[in-house]
Amino acid sequence: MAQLNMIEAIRDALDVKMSQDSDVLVFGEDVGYFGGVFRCTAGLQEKHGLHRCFDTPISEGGIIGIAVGMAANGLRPVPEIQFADYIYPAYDQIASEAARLRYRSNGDFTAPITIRTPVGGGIYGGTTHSQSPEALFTHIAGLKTVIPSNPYDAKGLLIAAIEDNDPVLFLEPKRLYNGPFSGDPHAPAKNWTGNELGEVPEGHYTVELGEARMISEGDDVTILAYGTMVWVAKAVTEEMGVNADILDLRSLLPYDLESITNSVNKTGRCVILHEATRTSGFGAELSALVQEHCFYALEAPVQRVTGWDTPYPHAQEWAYFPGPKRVRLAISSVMETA
Amino acid sequence: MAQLNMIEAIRDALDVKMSQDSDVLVFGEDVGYFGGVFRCTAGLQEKHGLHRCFDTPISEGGIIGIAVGMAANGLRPVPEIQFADYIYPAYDQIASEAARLRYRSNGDFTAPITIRTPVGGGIYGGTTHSQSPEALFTHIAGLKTVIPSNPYDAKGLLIAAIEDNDPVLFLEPKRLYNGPFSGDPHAPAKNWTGNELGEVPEGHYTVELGEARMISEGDDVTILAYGTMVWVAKAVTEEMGVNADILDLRSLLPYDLESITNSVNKTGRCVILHEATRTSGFGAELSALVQEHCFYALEAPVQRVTGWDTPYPHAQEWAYFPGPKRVRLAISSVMETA
Amino acid sequence: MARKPSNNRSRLHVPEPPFRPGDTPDYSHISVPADHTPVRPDPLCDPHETSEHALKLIRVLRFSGEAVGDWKPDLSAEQLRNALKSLMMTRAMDERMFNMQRQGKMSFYMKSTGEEAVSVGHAMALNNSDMIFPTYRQQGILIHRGASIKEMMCQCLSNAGDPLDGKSIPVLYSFKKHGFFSISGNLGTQLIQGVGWGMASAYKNSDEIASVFTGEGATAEGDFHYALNFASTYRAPCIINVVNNQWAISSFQGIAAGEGETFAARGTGYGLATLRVDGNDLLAVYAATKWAAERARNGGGATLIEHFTYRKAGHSTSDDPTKYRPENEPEVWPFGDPIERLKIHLIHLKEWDEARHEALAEECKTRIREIYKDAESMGNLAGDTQVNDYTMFEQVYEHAPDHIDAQRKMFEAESD
Amino acid sequence: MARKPSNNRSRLHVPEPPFRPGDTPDYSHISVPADHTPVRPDPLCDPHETSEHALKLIRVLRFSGEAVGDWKPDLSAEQLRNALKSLMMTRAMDERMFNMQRQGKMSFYMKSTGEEAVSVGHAMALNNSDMIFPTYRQQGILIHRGASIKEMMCQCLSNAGDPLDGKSIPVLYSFKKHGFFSISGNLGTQLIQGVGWGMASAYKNSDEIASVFTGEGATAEGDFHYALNFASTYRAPCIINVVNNQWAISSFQGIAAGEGETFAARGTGYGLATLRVDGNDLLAVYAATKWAAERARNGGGATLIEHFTYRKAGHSTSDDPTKYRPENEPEVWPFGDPIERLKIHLIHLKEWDEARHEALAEECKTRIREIYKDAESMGNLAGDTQVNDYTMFEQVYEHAPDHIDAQRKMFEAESD
Ligand SMILES: Cc1ncc(C[n+]2csc(CCOP(=O)(O)OP(=O)(O)O)c2C)c(N)n1
Ligand SMILES: Cc1ncc(C[n+]2csc(CCOP(=O)(O)OP(=O)(O)O)c2C)c(N)n1
Ligand SMILES: [Mg+2]
Ligand SMILES: [Mg+2]
Repeated sequence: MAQLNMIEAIRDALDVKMSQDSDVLVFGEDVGYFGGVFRCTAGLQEKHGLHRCFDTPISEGGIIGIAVGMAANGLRPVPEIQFADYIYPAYDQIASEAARLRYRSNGDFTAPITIRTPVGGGIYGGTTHSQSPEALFTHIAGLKTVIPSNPYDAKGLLIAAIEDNDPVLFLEPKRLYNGPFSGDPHAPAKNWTGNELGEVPEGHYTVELGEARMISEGDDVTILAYGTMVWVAKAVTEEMGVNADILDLRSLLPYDLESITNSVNKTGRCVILHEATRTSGFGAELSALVQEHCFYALEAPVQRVTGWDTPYPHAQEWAYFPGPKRVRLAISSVMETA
Repeated sequence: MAQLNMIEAIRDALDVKMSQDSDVLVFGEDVGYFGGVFRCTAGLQEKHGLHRCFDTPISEGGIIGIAVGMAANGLRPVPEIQFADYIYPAYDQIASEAARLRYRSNGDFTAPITIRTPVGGGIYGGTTHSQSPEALFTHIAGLKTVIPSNPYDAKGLLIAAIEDNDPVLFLEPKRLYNGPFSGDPHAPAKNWTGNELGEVPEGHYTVELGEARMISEGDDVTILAYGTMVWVAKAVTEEMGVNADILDLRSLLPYDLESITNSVNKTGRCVILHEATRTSGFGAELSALVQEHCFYALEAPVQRVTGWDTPYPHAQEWAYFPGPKRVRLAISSVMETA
Repeated sequence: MARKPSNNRSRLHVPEPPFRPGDTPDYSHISVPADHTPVRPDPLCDPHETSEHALKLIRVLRFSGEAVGDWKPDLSAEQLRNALKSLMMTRAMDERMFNMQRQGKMSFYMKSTGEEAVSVGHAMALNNSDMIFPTYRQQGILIHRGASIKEMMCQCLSNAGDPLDGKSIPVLYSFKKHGFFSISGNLGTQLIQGVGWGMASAYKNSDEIASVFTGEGATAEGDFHYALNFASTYRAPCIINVVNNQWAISSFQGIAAGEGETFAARGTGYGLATLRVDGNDLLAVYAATKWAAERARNGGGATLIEHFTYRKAGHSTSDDPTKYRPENEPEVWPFGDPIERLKIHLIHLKEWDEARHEALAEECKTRIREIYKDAESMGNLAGDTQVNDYTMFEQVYEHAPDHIDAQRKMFEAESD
Repeated sequence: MARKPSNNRSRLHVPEPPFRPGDTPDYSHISVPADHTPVRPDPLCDPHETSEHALKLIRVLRFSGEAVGDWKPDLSAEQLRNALKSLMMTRAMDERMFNMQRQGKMSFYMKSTGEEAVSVGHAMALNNSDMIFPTYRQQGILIHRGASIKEMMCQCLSNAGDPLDGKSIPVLYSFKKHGFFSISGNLGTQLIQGVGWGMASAYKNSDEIASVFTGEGATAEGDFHYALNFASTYRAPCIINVVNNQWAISSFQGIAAGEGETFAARGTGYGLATLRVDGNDLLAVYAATKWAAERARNGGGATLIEHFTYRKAGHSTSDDPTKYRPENEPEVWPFGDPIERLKIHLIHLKEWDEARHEALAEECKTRIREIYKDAESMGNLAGDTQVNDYTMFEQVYEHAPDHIDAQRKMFEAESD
């Protein structure tokens, strides 16, 4: 068992799979010699060779395009998109091709690809280094979308994603790379040391895609969160002294409906958190699911706490980010009512 | 007042604006001499000249890219994407560029563009000629998304979209081009003649973006629909003898929250219809909004009737399409409960 | 019939085709190069040695039937007759399917009439294990590789015999067993996928190459650029084929190309080998493909081949070509018909005659009619497709997640 | 320090730069062409006449300071001193801002060190009403066009003086009044937009042209292809500039290009005019731009210019270049420094001397320091940006729709 941060855990997952399976290839912008702008692939080229971990042209569409072709030819490519904000040139290759290949060929060809990409704000990245576009992918049948919130899950989910025979979008909350984040930018930065989810087993293990993790248990309210917001939820509920079920969804598609409904049926109250823009965010789907399945248990309207319906501004980072104040207001309001 | 089908109404709107304003340019694949694969631009090149209505290379990204540049240089481009299923190569230019230009330049540059594209199924178009990707655009701050369900609105909304100083995605339900559609493929096809919404005034008029239309009024249930599903809702409620508020949303972003909440607060029951894939569809946002704003008025869970979470199959067209049976079941269930 | 608008009224240049409906097409300005076919360089030459080839036209077959020049391949009469049969079977199938679509038996169809030699000549020059990333106009490759025509027809009919269970629209075949990649309805996307397939082959130290196709119109998609660029960077073992059949639905090739350059020339600036070939000349297509395959298989990297041909029929069953080009343009197109040209060649070789040709034509027609009848008996759109609706929930993922299972149950409920 | 891995262990070819950290870079194989600068054709020539130019290198300034050849422009000493000042102001500003970022005053910064002549030489050759679609390394254009350096700095500081109200990250300027388009954080996207801007200009019968920029790395995006293709089809009045500074963050130019061809050569196959120019030679950049502008303004269509230069600093404040290339590579790069080369030229002309140069350097430094002080007083990230948070709700749309108003109220509530 080692103490790893999320970058190291991701690198470790890649290393484990590359060592086990020569069909696993890692590529993307600056991932080769340099090891990636967030260092997630550092050392992999040196260890596994230039042909297994290499730089690509700056062409997200091309990167996913070759991945589809390689996958159809028996490999398990793990391409990186440098920032999720730059994934859109690859949108067609992901949504029309990778996600559809199995269906349109009725299983004749498949695309087992794992697309890694950093998401979310909190690092003054502004409009084009802070986006959380998960909802643009959860609408795509044929694709899976996962997002870890800690080193343990990051490694286990990434290995599971690589071994999955369908394309998986693997979102990495960049604000969590080096430590959990309470949502308060003025508090001293934490690292993963001392956090039990920073304890990462060596070698191979998986975390099943589609299963949520219970971060804390309580009867007062259910909080559905993923990525960075998991830690904001934890900090706020602890500070408020609220007994909350905090569910870290981990996998957005497929989603863990059973855990969600069990919890909401118990608490009768639900707050959904995400960094992404509100309208048509993944919170909308969660809200719809909760009221469809727990209607008679609900004691207050399901609340969404999200980023605003604006691009992610630079100087106003903390006014945009759904931080502790916004979360606290929502929890209070959902607990006050009825 | 003329009796027009939706193709003619759209063409008329383009003609009105091109005649009024030399800054309005129409372009896209096959839109020029040929007049578009659905004939929406027929005759415009002949009337207004080769430089005002012209063919482009098959490059959706390029089409929207030049539109952004032209708009920044004072024009009002009205590009066509031949099928919404082919809009993804332009996704980056729409979401990262057209929708963000005003914000990132703080109003220094703007992108008044209207992107027209046919959506929806019902014509045996299969996976790549039937999609309804609206939810991938309602998540994009800075963009507006509208979708008419009849010739009158089509013309008025399109003129309003072209005159709007922000980018608008204008979705055209292709199954409605020639007539309203009850959802029953075996019933004789109707045309727009005799439908009062097929009566289209000559010349200039607008339908404001952001306002829903009440298609029918009733106290039993609220049905939120848009595009093709408006007519399915109408046929089913009439057949069932249900007194429904059928709201044709017309504009998805911005949406008409007031009309929605007024109606649901009155009826206490709500069914949401769309053709698109269910998970993270626009129905999720509507469902979330309804329960956030009408929680205490709701007497039954809000129901969504949608396409399945699969690509749009070809032979199974009518098994996939959210037709009368699926709509009827949902209405019954929402009306039975509590 | 709408007439050509007067012209631009501003300095914005919009290209126009030379002829529109009502015009008398005259292609005498397109010289059919008889003798200046460029030389055949070594397949492992420096790519710059082929930059002239991008501007010229490789031809082998004279209209007289003679095969001449550097590129003349060594094919037996048997192989040539085989090729002729593939061409004619393809044409016969297209003909039949088009007519059956008109009768409502299927939703849609696309012919490859006039371009059959591109597919068949290409298929002859490759191994069956080389993976083709085709467009919807390479049915000739499947036929030449011996795919089941009945299965192809059942795919178009979306019936019980359709290997795709009716999921895809007609013509979007997938035949992995014949090295024929699943065709996407989205233009261009497969080009870069094919390059990736080739990279994987190189990575695995395998000898298989990829051959990717696009129409000239779809070269404007970003994927075409990705394909050329990645193929160049990683020296991917592949062939990138542009089938320039002059038309992209109603748009003439000048909309895609601009008016200054050939499509083959696109490759020059990426450091790729480039060939431009008379696509109605099966021997030339074969020879060019052979060259490119040899280059790719031996580590020379990708070749961009422009196949210069003409789309004789409409784009698909959905359009009427006389609405945007002169009715007789296909006939006056100066490069002849690929079947006719191969036939004349075989006759010139004294390996064929008119009688045998007519007999073969009849045989193809009959055979196709029989297969079609057999295929149609498994269902069609005018009657009942006999496809099980529940198959629509399959193959979205390897294993259906809960939400899809739930929807399957909802469908069951509404189907009662 | 990680060493170069042994090499490919399969047939998959992955290009590698000639030198990595620990290597002694030796660029003696890159010959600096002294005499074989290609001739200057008529700006309205057939594009084929420039295909050789895509492979050569236009140079005017010898290292001795002499200006020679066909392309030698006619610039007064006054203009040259002005250019020198713009170069030096740009460098001084970059230096200052980089250091201030290190002190936490702003989140990020990007220098253009070593490439200043590309921007300044280009700006000199255009009219201020010509619209530039820049990348984040063309700050020299703004400075030469006389934009307010204080406003530029305030943009980087995201403070009360920022015309963008803190919405964008540093360096992503927008200055419509100086013909400088809003810079996108998304690479490549603006290339095709610039072509559209030029098309609109042609449509309006206006004389203004567009000039679009990309780094060599970002040429791999689809937008680059769109730009070349649409510019060719519609003969858009524009200049497409590829600044080849050898590096794209940590990736050497061979990843983007493959190893066989120049970036300028990409244009040949699209039928565009193509020039390749020594980007560290301000006179050559000026001359090439003038040529391309004349061509575009007179209906000759677009020119693709590759500016061959070197990125002396890191990619941005976020990376350390010694992690992926030899520390002294910038010094041994054989094309010298653009400021030094212009200085020597002016001295050669007897219009300048070392003392004046030092004085100017000092003046630039002081001036920049003063402006910076002034700018910083309006707020910075280390202290308080003084940007009103509520501005984040503005300019999403022309008029805020209800849902944004509602969110503004929610924000008000949480801000209490
Ligand atoms: C991305 C995308 N855009 C548009 C279309 C619609 N479309 C189908 S075929 C076609 C024309 C293609 O022309 P070309 O590439 O020349 O091939 P050809 O049909 O001539 O063989 C168009 C525009 C599509 N299928 N995919
Ligand atoms: C679409 C997109 N992909 C990736 C990035 C991340 N990125 C920013 S700059 C850069 C390198 C660009 O290199 P080049 O085009 O050569 O320009 P240079 O920085 O050398 O001026 C990358 C990969 C981005 N901003 N946008
Ligand atoms: Mg074509
Ligand atoms: Mg660069």
